[in-house]
Amino acid sequence: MLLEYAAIAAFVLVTTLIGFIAIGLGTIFGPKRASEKKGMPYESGMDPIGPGTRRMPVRFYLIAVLFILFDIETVFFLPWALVFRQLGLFGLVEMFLFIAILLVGYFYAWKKGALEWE
Amino acid sequence: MGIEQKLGNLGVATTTLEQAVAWSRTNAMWPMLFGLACCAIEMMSAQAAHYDMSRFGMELMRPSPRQSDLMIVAGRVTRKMAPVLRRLYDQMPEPKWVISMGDCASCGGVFNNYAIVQGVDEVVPVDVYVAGCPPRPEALIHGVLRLYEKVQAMKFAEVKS
Amino acid sequence: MEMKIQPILEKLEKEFGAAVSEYRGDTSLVLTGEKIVAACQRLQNLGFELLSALTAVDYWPEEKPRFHVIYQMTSISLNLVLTLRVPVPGINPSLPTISHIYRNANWRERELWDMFGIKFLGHPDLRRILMPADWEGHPLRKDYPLGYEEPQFTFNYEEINLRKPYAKE
Amino acid sequence: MPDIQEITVQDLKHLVSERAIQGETVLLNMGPQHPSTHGVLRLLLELDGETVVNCIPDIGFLHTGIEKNMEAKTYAKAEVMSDRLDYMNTVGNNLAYALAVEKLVDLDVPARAQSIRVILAELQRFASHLVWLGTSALDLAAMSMFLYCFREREYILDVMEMCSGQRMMTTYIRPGGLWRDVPVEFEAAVRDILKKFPKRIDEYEALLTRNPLMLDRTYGIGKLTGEECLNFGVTGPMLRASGIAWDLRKDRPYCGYEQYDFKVPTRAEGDVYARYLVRLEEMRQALKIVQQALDKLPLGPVRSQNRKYVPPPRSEIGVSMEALIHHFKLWTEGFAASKGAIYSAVESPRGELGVYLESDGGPKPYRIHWRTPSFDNLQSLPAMSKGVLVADLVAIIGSVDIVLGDVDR
Repeated sequence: MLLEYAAIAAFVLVTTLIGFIAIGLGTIFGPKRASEKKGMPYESGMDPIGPGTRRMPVRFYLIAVLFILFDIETVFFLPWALVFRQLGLFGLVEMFLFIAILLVGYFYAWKKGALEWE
Repeated sequence: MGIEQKLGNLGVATTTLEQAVAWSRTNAMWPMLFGLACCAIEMMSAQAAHYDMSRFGMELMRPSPRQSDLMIVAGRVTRKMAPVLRRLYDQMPEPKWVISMGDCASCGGVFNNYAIVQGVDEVVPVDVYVAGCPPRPEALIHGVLRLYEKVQAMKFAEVKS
Repeated sequence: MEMKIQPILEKLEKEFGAAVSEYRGDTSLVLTGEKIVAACQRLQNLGFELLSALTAVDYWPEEKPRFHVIYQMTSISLNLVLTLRVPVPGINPSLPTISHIYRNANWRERELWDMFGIKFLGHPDLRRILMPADWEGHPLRKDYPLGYEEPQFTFNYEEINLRKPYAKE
Repeated sequence: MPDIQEITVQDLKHLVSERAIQGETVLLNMGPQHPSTHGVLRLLLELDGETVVNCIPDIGFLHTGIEKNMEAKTYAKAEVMSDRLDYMNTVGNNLAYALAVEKLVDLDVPARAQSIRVILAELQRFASHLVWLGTSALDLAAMSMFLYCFREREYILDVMEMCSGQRMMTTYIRPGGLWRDVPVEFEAAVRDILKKFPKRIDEYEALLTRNPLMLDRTYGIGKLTGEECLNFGVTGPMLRASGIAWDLRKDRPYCGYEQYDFKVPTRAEGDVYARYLVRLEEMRQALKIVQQALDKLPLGPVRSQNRKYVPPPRSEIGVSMEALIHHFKLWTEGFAASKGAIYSAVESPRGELGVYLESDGGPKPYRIHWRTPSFDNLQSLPAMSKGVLVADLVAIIGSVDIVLGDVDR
């Protein structure tokens, strides 16, 4: 049992290593020629108007929460797919139940108009 | 790059590193989506399927200066646009090059009047000038290849810190 | 001169004392500045729905009516075209705005202010439209220089190179 | 150059609404360098989250001072600048300029030149609509349309290059006729286009017209009624998509357009989808016109014989003394137009392209004003974009089909 986890651990280790190497080399060896103009926020060539931190409307937060909700739902599919053979019919029914519950939540959000922008 | 100042000239080590750096720069140089006037239409034709600038590593026209290495000034630069052009040039990350496409960008071209900056080299330092009004897509691609020659000939020792 | 335009011209001549003139098939009326708003209102009711063009001409050495502001009207229902010319004096030239009658006059009047310096009284937002905001002078006036710069050829390359402001890094 | 000006909301007070000043809405620049503004147009957007509360266009980033520059050049030399105005419709600009000068000096144009002018103008209209279709579909994430449309455009550019040696800025239509006759292989190339293109338009229709994504993004968005269009001075496909069939080629024909029968497509809804359908139908009608013009192409000279205004062909210069004198006078000093002012308009792919030309009797135009359609079409953008999502604003800008050289002159 331990062996499979070792495989996943190796996989995670290598990916983070590659990520760090790629960015790390850039930051260590790259020239730092920061200038005040380069640091300005990019606003298609013009000067930004008003303060940078502005009040964000709540709808953005709502969409972010909905996304996280259904994203985690898909994360649960991964381990289920790994052990799909051993679980047999029980696993299948269990997962469909899980999906059904989340679908109820989805329809509720849909009908409440959370997906519409206004 | 930082390493250039530290290494200086180590003979065979830096030359292979230079070739590796030059290879990586010239095969994935992303231009900034910065079309001003008529030359922009020829630039779009050069980017489209028939002339296909992606064969030379220019797969994507990045709209934001943060992700682009090359600024193709395609069109006439007016007095009102010059500060914007300078701002976009400043906001590009360091190894950056400029191609001034067309006569209007290179020397004011047909328009010698109050509204046009006579040559974009008054605003940003230019590496390659492409002549033509508008230059044919082949002329632009020729300009890109000349720029690649210039990038490949760059030595580490010359790079200022 | 198309015949259908005849009755309209009579009405305008009587009402606004406009002088009719005709050149190469285009009929044009010359009005004074005060009557232009009423004339435009009248023309719009008569069926001239589209203000095709609104521009000006600068007869610079002549000072009295230095500018002529030209209103090019088009009637889609009657398929007619008419030009209104309004002479404007040279010292602080100004005209009442017609942007409440024809909404595309809004930008066109801003352009005339930007290019000729003709003020439009009552205009909601008279700013420069084509030139940068801090530009001095009105470029399309005849006494405004073209801004011609000596082009760089081989024989005068060095002198121009000295005073050409190349961009440093 | 002024470096960094700190702009606060205060100094835009008279433009933006109250909510912006209290900081409730965000002021954002959809500025000169933006993938979906089709050129250097700057929109100052006042956003409440994703909905556009107010949109203030700021133009002038491509103002080239063409009108002032044309006043310093003779009639023959000034025409070179007319190409650079609306660089999607270069042949149309030349046509507008040539017709204006011909009206001013009362110049005749031979029949063959008029037919070739119609063929080239309609091909250029087709090419301009192709670029519009490619870029505005690209804005709605239909990437392949851009590549298809530019593939077709290459055929048309080859024809233009065959006639004049230049792909875009042809300056091929001159006052008094054409620069020279079309080459022999012109007719074969245009026939090839006429055979291939209808199928290509069906391809586009199959891709986009019934596409639910396209319908969601364009149907019912950016509505303009007929009266609003006229009040904003909007002309061209946008006006015809709002139900008013005003097309200068039909109502005030020039260049022999009355001989060809073609339909002026109109729609009633006046939204982005209607403009798409009108322009697509116009592409088909353009091919129909080219077909008829090519079938009835008369033979004969392509230049007016009036030597006072039109330089003689080079072959004649070696032979006759008068031709040499005319040639010399016309190319050095240019012809002197009689005193007076005219306005002549042409139907460009964006609307009514008018030229107000005034001459004081000298060899140079005393005042030339280009009534460009995009300048007025763009004025209707703030009215269309009230309370619209930013993504829909992108679709609306695509449907207005502005060309910034046309707007800023």
